[in-house]
Amino acid sequence: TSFLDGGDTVRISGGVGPLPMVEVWADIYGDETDTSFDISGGGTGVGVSDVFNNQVDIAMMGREPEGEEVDQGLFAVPMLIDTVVGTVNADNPVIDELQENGLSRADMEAIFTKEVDTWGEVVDADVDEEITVYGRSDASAAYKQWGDFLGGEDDAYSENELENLSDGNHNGDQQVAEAIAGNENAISLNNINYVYDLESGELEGDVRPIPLDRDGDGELSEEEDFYETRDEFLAAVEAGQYPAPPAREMFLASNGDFDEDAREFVEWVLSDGQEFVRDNGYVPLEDDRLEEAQDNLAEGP
Amino acid sequence: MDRYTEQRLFSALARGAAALVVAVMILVVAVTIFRGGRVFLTDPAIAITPPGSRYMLEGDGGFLHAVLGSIFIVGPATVVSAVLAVSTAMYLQSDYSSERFSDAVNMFLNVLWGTPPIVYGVFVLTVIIAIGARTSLFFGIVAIAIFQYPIMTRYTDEALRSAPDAVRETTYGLGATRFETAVMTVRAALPGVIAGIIMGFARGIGDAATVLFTAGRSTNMPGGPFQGATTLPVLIFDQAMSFNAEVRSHAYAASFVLIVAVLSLIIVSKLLAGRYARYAPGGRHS
Amino acid sequence: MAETTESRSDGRLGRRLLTERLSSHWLRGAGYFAIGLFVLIVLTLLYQSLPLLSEYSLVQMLTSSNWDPAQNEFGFLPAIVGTIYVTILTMAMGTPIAILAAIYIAEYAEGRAKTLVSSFIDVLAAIPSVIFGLVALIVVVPFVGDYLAPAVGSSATGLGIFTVSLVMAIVVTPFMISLSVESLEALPDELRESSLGVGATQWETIRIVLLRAAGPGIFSAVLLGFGRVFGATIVPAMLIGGQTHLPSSPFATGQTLPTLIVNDFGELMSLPLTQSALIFVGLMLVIVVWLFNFGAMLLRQRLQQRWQF
Amino acid sequence: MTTNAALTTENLAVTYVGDREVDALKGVSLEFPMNQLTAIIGPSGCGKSTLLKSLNRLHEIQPHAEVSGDVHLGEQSVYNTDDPVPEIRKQIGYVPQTPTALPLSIYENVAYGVKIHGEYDSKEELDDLVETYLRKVNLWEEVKDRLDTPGAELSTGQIQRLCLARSLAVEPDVLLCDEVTSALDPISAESVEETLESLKEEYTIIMVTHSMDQAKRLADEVVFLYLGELVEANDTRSFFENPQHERTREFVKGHTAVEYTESGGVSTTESATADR
Amino acid sequence: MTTNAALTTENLAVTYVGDREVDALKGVSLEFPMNQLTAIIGPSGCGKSTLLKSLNRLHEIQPHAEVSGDVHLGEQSVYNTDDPVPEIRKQIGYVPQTPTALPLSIYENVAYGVKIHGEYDSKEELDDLVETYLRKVNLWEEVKDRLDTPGAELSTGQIQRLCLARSLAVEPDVLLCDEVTSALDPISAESVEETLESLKEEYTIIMVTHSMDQAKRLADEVVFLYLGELVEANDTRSFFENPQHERTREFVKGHTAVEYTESGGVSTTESATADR
Ligand SMILES: Nc1ncnc2c1ncn2[C@@H]1O[C@H](COP(=O)(O)OP(=O)(O)OP(=O)(O)O)[C@@H](O)[C@H]1O
Ligand SMILES: Nc1ncnc2c1ncn2[C@@H]1O[C@H](COP(=O)(O)OP(=O)(O)OP(=O)(O)O)[C@@H](O)[C@H]1O
Ligand SMILES: [Mg+2]
Ligand SMILES: [Mg+2]
Ligand SMILES: O=P([O-])([O-])[O-]
Repeated sequence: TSFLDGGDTVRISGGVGPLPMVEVWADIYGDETDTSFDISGGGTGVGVSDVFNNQVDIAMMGREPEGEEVDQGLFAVPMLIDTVVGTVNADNPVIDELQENGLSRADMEAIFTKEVDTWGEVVDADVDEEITVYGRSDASAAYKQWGDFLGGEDDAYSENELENLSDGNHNGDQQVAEAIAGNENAISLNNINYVYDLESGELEGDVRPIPLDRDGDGELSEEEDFYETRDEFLAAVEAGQYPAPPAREMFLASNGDFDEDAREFVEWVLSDGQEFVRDNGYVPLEDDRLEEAQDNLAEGP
Repeated sequence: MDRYTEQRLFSALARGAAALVVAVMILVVAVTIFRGGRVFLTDPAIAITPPGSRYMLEGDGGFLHAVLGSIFIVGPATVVSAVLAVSTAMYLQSDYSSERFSDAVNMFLNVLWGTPPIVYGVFVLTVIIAIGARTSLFFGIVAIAIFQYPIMTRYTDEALRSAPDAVRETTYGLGATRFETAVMTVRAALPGVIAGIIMGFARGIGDAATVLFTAGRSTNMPGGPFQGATTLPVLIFDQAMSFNAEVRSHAYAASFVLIVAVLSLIIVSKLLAGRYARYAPGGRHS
Repeated sequence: MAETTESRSDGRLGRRLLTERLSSHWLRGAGYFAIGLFVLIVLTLLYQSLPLLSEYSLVQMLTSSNWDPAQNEFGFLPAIVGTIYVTILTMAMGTPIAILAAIYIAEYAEGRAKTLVSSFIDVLAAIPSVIFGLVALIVVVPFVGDYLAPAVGSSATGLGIFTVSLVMAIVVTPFMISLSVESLEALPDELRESSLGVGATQWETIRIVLLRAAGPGIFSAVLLGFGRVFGATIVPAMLIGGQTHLPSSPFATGQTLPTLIVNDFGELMSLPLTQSALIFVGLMLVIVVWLFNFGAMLLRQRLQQRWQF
Repeated sequence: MTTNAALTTENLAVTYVGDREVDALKGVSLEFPMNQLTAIIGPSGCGKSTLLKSLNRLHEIQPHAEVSGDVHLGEQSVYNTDDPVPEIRKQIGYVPQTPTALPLSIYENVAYGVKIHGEYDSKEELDDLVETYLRKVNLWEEVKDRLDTPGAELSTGQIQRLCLARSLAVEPDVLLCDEVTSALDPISAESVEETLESLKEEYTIIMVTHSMDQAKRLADEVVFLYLGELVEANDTRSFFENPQHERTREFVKGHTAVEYTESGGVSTTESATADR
Repeated sequence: MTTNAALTTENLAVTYVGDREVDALKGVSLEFPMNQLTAIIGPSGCGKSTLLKSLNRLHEIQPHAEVSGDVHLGEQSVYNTDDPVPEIRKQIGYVPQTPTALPLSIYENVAYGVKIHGEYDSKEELDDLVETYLRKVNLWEEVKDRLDTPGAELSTGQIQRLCLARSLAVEPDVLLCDEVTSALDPISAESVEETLESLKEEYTIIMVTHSMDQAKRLADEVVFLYLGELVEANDTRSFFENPQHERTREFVKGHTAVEYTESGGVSTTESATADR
């Protein structure tokens, strides 16, 4: 590193999905070791692009690196598991039906691809409010995962397709949540940390998750209903009751091997750091997966 | 339509248009002042409190980093740009360059003047990547300085042109060198020159597009010239989109700070210009 | 005595001449800086655009509406159309109002009202556009979304081309007003007296005589306003809704060339062509500004000739 | 010599209430006889232009001008009337000091007033009008081949005649001219003077001039103002040969003296002894 | 009467090569006698200002001025010299037509030239110099209590005298004055004339003027230019009483005639019969 790249501050950018966790980690680790951090969001794509352009030391990724990225030298290790969930306004005209019966993947696909226009059609009720679909305009991994989810088994919608099908796209998770909070007829998707209150883990704002009717039988069974609190949700994710996608592993990545300071931080994340994960609304890696990650890191690219 | 009806109609329209513009402006300022002022005045410390480590998520701490970022970026940029602009404008005067040359340069300046600031941002970022550097306060300064340069040069050039020829004849007639004369011409045109520099400063301090990609959009306190930084407009842009109502309310407080800064700048410039206008040759008579 | 004077001023003369020489080198450098900067910017942008330009046909990119960098689809048409849409709508809303308001200030207003309104507008021309964007988020967006768009039978979120245009009109109007007022006020009173003296009404005087005589100046004002709208970045980025498709109505969301850069610049630079494509957008912006300036210069010269007084 | 008045002022006073108050005209009552040329003279700042402009309310375009008294055009009041001001100005034309072409072609410059008032029926009639008035000011021959070029491209002297033609084309009863030759070189000035000379048979002309000599050459009547007050008004011959007031005498003499000294010749007139 | 020349020109010619080429001065050879006041006269555009400025190379600040020939200050060539131009201009001062205060205080205005040349040792010496020269132009009494107020706040006439003081303070041998009274009202003009009158004993003054009368009153020598050529140069009395050239006669007469006619008096001088 030369003086031109800002010396010993560890710079991190990328997906806003893992952003809150990484900020907590950096906070704690920074206090312990006197390392300084500069962390910003921008979306997973930005993080990848930034490490390639040597703008940051670490990219936060909300998805697996793609083959093309690995070919160019991207080196990624998993750090935790997060998930994305469909969201609506708390005063949605059909909120009761949604919370009662949830929506199936096919329902959501119809909504997000605009095959269905009104809430009435969705739940078969006498409600003719039009649905407003919001998407993400930044390079969002969450959005990409959502496209993979919506497409079903072997199919996927690209971010771009989704963007163009929506009624408006917002630059980041928080902005989407805000838009949902401000529009009773809106639907979108959020990383769950933008749905449940960060501190309490309860549903406090105007945003509500849409329960997923996994088997598509038109109602929520006992094991499909876990949206009351964040902890409940996370437990379900950990138990595999929520599908992946939209649940997914998230990664920390660099261009080639990590620089020294960065590497020490990642090592810490993969050891001591894991204990903070649950408290902050994410699912920690399973033990063998964690070991694998630690070996990976030690080995290098 | 009867010509007198037409006359009445259009003077009413003109009045209406002016009233509309003024009303809209009052609305904008009032919203900023009230919403921002309320937030700011209940807790003025947020402008001088450094951001917490999760500022953008939770709004803990204040936005001192952006206030300082604005000062550390726009201040030096204005100085650099003003020096360059005044020098260029001096060179464009007839003692140094031919009319054809200054016409040509003026054409380039016009294009630069009209170039969208985002292009400067892209340009500087491209350079940053090419030389293997990282976005930082320093490159924010570079981008803003490039952005301000054509603005200041045009104002300064105009001001120098309007300085009476007799000033130049006088100083030359006393045996002054070209440079001594040029300095005196700048003094003679000082109110205009200052106005141009302040104009550049005001545009620079309000612009977000140039620093968006170049200064690093950092959420930390500026740590040095080659550390990331942010400025108030960029921060407001980021804050405005926040889910956290507290962060969003900070956007209004930051706007309030920004508006107050810009307005005081303009007032200061008017006062300064007025002071020097006393000395302007022919000022009293024309 | 005479000798000391001599040597004293000799040393001083040497120093003065040295300053003169050094300063003239410096000033020459500064003089060429403007050209150098422009050339450097254009060359850099051009060089970085080459990978894209060598890969795809320019015409095809400019006319294709499929923008999907991940699939190597680079259709600039949506952003170009969005930019044109925003620019035209903004100017259509802003120009008449700016000119009328300028007429009011320069020709109708008197005394205190005049000083008040004109200094108010001067000051407002300097307010950062991000603040207009911010205020628009709580005032204009709900207004357009809840009332205006439904009223014309279009469902919308309040974000979109119309909202951007409305806000940009507010941003550039004070700017255009100040410049137009300047050129109207620079006109000699004799023009007004000549016209009124044959029995013209004040409006006829303004419409037939003053607007022509100040035409080149007002034209420049509008042009500068146009430039600011055309290259506006922050307000559209906050309000346009960021969708790269051909807008179907004025209330639709969209993308402008600058917002395309803002929204996509950070991402996918791992794919070299995306970077190249976005830098090419920058190049397009510069070229359009260039062409416009050139055209405007010619037009202004002709106006000046036809409408001299 | 017809002496019935085309225009009369009654105690006409104008005050500019700006930063400081200036009583530019302090109650002037005057008669301007019909079909004669009246010259208004007086030292700089005495209110000549103010008087002239207040005759057709043109001073109203200046901010803060306050008027009292009245002006009558024949029987009709200029100030206490329901007629819109433009109608009054149509009857009382005004030619400004600086030769000013409107930003229109030569043709359109002359046609301007006529078109505004809509006082023509056909293009031919308008063409005729333009030609008539350009001839009347002796400009037709010089411009007939370039009627559609910008008026501003004429020489200053030609523009001043163009201004006259423009004012005449709306057929005013009275023509107000403010130092119309002062911006011109001697040759152009002469040709404008000739034009005025030929016009005064048909129109009532009121002219401000700073040149005693021009007044002598052109005017039938002379009005002398001093510090906003009317000092003396008389027919030209009596005015110069036999001034009634001390001030008039001094002014006429002073002017002659200054110009005399400048000319540097040796002279035998009494004014030669006046001090500068 | 000393007749040794302070300044001589040899076939001095100036061409402006701009869009169109103008031969403003077509080879003029002249001698300007020491400690005398020489007036340059001639019709507008004949090259008076060009001649004056080319005497200290001031026209060089205009783009595209080309010079041939030479000027000598005493023995020293003005053009073919290694001396830097500012040194020459220090010896040959120039006072522009428009009275112009530099954007400095009154004191600094006078001290400006002295300061840039560094020709003083102490603040006291500078104070003395300023006072001396302000006295020399009869301005001291009027400004001594406000030396640190902006020069621009003086009246036009005072500023013109300030300009003279400023030029004199660098102690030039020759002083070039371009129509220095033309922008002034008669009272101020008179006081500047008086100043010039008193200066001409110590300095060689070369003055452009458009007023015959001023030339007669002030000048020892008169130079008459016409279309860039020297027509006649002579001492003032001979020049006016006995002009050698037809052109000079016409010019002097013409001027008198025009001004005479303006003055409108009845006269017995031969010029009165001249046509306008
Ligand atoms: N718009 C104005 N506001 C304030 N004062 C004015 C205005 N116009 C003229 N004056 C003042 O009114 C007085 C008369 O002015 P006016 O122009 O009528 O004089 P004038 O005789 O035409 O002078 P001149 O020969 O210089 O043209 C002057 O003292 C002048 O300063
Ligand atoms: N910078 C210039 N470029 C081109 N032509 C010039 C320039 N300066 C003067 N001229 C021309 O040179 C000729 C002589 O000009 P100059 O100013 O010397 O005349 P002058 O006798 O001083 O006239 P005036 O009495 O009007 O001041 C004129 O035809 C003028 O148009
Ligand atoms: Mg007047
Ligand atoms: Mg001259
Ligand atoms: O976590 P993302 O911002 O890439 O969705």
